[in-house]
Amino acid sequence: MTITYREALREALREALTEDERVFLMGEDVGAYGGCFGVSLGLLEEFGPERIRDTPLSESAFVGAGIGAALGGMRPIVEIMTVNFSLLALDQIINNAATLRHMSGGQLGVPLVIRMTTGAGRQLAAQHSHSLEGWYAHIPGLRIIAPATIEDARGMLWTALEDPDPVLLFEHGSLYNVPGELAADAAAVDIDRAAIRRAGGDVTLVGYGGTLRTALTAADELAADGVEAEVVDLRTLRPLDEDTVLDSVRRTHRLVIVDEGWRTGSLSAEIAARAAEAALYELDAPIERVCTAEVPIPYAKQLEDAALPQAADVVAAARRAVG
Amino acid sequence: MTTTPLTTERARAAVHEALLGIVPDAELDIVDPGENLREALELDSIDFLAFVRRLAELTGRTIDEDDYSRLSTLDSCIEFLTTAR
Amino acid sequence: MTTKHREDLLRQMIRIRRFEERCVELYSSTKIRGFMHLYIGEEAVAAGVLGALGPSDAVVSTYREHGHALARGISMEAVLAEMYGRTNGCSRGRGGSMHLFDAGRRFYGGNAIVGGGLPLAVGLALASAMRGEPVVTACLFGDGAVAEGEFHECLNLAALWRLPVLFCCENNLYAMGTALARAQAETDLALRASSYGMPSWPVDGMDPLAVAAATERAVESIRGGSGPCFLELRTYRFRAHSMYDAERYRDRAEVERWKDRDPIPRLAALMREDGELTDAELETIESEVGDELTAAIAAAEAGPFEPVSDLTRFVYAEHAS
Amino acid sequence: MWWPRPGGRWGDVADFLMPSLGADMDEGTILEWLVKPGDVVHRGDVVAVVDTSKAAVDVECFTDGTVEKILLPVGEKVPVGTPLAIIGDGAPEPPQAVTKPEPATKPQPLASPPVRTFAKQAGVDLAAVHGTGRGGAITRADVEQVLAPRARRPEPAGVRVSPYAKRLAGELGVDLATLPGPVLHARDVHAAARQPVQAQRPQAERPQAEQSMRQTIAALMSRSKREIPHYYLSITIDLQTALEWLHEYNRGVGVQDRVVPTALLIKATALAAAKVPALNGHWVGGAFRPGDGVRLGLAVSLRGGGLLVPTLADPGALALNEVMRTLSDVVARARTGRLRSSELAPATLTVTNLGDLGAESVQGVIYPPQVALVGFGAISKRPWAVGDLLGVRPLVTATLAADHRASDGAIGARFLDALDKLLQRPEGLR
Repeated sequence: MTITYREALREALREALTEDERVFLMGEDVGAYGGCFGVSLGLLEEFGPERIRDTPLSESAFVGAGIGAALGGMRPIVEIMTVNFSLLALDQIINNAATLRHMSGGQLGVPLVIRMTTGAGRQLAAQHSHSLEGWYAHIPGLRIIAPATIEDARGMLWTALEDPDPVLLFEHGSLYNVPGELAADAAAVDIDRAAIRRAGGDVTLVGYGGTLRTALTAADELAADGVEAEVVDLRTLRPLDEDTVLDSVRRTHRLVIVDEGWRTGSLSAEIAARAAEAALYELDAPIERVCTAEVPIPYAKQLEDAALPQAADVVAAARRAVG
Repeated sequence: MTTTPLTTERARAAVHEALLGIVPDAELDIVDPGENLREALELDSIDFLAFVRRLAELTGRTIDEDDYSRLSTLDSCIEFLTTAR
Repeated sequence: MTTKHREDLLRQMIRIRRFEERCVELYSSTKIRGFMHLYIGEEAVAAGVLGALGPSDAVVSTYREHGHALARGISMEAVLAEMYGRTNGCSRGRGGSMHLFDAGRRFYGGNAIVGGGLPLAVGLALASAMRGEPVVTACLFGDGAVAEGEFHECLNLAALWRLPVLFCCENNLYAMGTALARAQAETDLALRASSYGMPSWPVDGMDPLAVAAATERAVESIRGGSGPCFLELRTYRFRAHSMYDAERYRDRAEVERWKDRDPIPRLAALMREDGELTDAELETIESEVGDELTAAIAAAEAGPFEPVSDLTRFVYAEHAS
Repeated sequence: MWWPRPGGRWGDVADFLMPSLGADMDEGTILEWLVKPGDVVHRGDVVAVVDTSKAAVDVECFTDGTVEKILLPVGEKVPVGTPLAIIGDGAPEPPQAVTKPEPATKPQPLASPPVRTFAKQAGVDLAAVHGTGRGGAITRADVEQVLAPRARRPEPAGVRVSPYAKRLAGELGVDLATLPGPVLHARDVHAAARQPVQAQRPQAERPQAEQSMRQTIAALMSRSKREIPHYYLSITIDLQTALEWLHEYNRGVGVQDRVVPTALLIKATALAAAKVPALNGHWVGGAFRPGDGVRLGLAVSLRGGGLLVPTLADPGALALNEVMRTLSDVVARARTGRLRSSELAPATLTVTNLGDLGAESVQGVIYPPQVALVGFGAISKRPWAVGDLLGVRPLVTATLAADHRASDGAIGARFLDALDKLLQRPEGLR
């Protein structure tokens, strides 16, 4: 059946709410409004205000309350409207969710899922276009996942809810309307491994979330020139599935990383560093990175496009690598 | 299909062109016209097949596998091409 | 209030006081490291509030929590070994003085970010409310937290959702070195809490009997489903913010004035007056506390260190083992 | 604070030590003593003011007693734990044990600070360097002398080599110094390893790089013969059926689609390799690593001598006409030096076909890290027993050279048998 990324997420929420009475959804405008991006539309009517909780604009309080409720035996799903607003809850996510297990010597766990929208590309300007998932991926104690496909949008939530540790799920804003095929029996998927979305022997393109599409588009263009690109979808940003990426590099000997985060101190930097640490003698060309320009995301379309990684940039980087 | 036999000059030109397509720097002027081409120019079976293809294209002649033995030297090639079928 | 109850409060305060006095010594000799925030002077709050809670209630505390932990029933050994960084510490030596935890006693830390514990308390209360359990979550924090956004977000959310939270603000008049009046336009904290639509009242935090009575009343109301309550416990710390400081921010005479209201001699005197305590009985309490402390120090000293090979444990859940 | 003094009277006398007054305090300075010898002190009394570099802090003692001696004067900075005063019961101080002087440390070798820095950066222990300078001082040249033998052979000046290319060069025995820059990639190394000599042009005109390719192949083949215990097995295969079938096949297609017998041999070899995977792969790090699919290296002889070994990706999976098309294409491009990077990928098994040069059989040298090489001699008509009669048949001798570390003779025999069977049923190779 064909459904959109948004509908896949909603189906995942609906299943979780139906299957596990400990699960509830809480966040700004998730109920009466139907979710800022329409993901939770209709769930209030179906599950009621106890389990679909509209919160005040108090990110720190409701994210922290999610942590507390998880400590108290619930399985909360907290929606933060966008990653930008998650900065108001950074204290709770990093000082509490990520640390409680360790600080307590393993006594406590925080089985919490925090969903949020990330990414640019919709002319939302500098305060609504960040890709800060790489920041969160810096933090031990968190698990960071980024569904890029319909199947993952449908299947990752359940696995995340089963995880005994806090999971941050990043939904790229440009994906909500993307339609795709979903098997009728689609079920939970693993959140441990990266996936090879396209096989090829000449160059490895690494992307995730919103940049997977960029990488795949670039791979199509490269194929027309006889360059076969292998496209790796990271899926889980922490812990990184280094093996899948490096195995691919061992086959292709060339690595191009596509990251919507800024280059400096980014996830792309991390992957490049790991390739250099563990697979230097497999590299037949310098690692290429295609990242967002080092600028707050501007509003005007042509400027925003120029700031973000485009398929053409990826093609050019891959060509440089292939030589 | 029958084709008009070629003149000797045209046949020689076609053989030379076909061979130079395979061995660009071959010095055909110093190849003995009676010497085995495959040995003189070190043509393997794949090269030879390529030569046959080019020759067929250039002259419009159908060349069967059974004809290969008639294409062993420069002279025999020309004779083959200038002989009506 | 029964004699037994008063004696329990007195004994609890003495335990906390003597424990921390030894901590000073152990810190000076580098047995205890890191930051250590002493509670001396504020014992009436720990004894009164924690003593009024039941075992299924939850507690969220701050980094000045030795007293809270001891009053919650965590052993001296477990607290001290934690400060020694040993595996018999209540957080296996991974938390230290500021991060004492005991899941079994529903003691959720040990939060060293001012105001950071309030959202946890709201969430714990949300869980118990959704699960229909008659449980109160007590959240202890200082006057400094009132300046944090999380304080206001959480009081609002708890009141909005009528959650069973007991907010206990230990107002010791200083956020580290910043006097309340230098940080807050309105220094009546109970008044400010009441603006969120919850019952709020100030309590003499130097009087364990008053603290106990106020807490019992609040807990009863919360357990009855009326939503959160707020207690402003007006108290004072006799020692520096963290181990030692030059105390340039307050007058020594002020400290001396508050010491006159020291809750331990105050309650002891009251009990003597009422014929509930003899010198011999007090001596017995002191001696029992001394023995408990001596044993705790020995156990902490003897506690094993976590092997460095286990460094990265407890970052994520440990599956199959 | 109180601390029993080593050698002192336990319980009676203790050192008052510089206390730890905060997490970031490592040392402190006495600003003021609030007591003097002879003063009686009690637990909790403030006895001194200490500067922690952050603030002046009153410090207390933790027991009762009499100050016997102040050990540290005001103004001196000492580490936490240093004795500051002796506090006891007022009795005279016991005689102090004479402390032994610290054992003399090993004399430092004489060297100037820049030389020390240089040696440190270069990881050279000066103690191990012989000084030739004034008074036996170690000079920079002395350090360089130690370093010289350690230095690796320099890479060609101005040429950048990818790490992977560098690794491959080591594995394949290619001397990078012989390859032209400015940037060397894996494909250049593969090409060098497979392109020993291009004999088309007269020797004298050959560029330096090409001459050295002879050296390269020499190194690779020497390594192979040095490291690989080769064993050889041969089989003579009757190609009558195959060639008759091929003749019929070619009759049915245009000249553009004709297939030469080599294509049949290649496809059969690839299929046989898939059936006997122990010969298809690499010997790496002391173990056999089976190939991920069959990638067949094809030794292409160059006119006038020389050799290129382009890689065909899994010819066993292609239709025969596809194999032929690929073969024609690759051979043509190999001879014009236009191979693609995918055709220079490492092969898992190599085929050499010297039949066109008339040789009857080929006992080849394995390309490391591969573990086998299949050589086909000329297809020629020879006497052959057919039933109980003697016939004349087109025969080919296939010889397997295999690495005895990775396989045994029985495996090799199985491979040749599989090859024969495949060629007896040519319609299966279509």
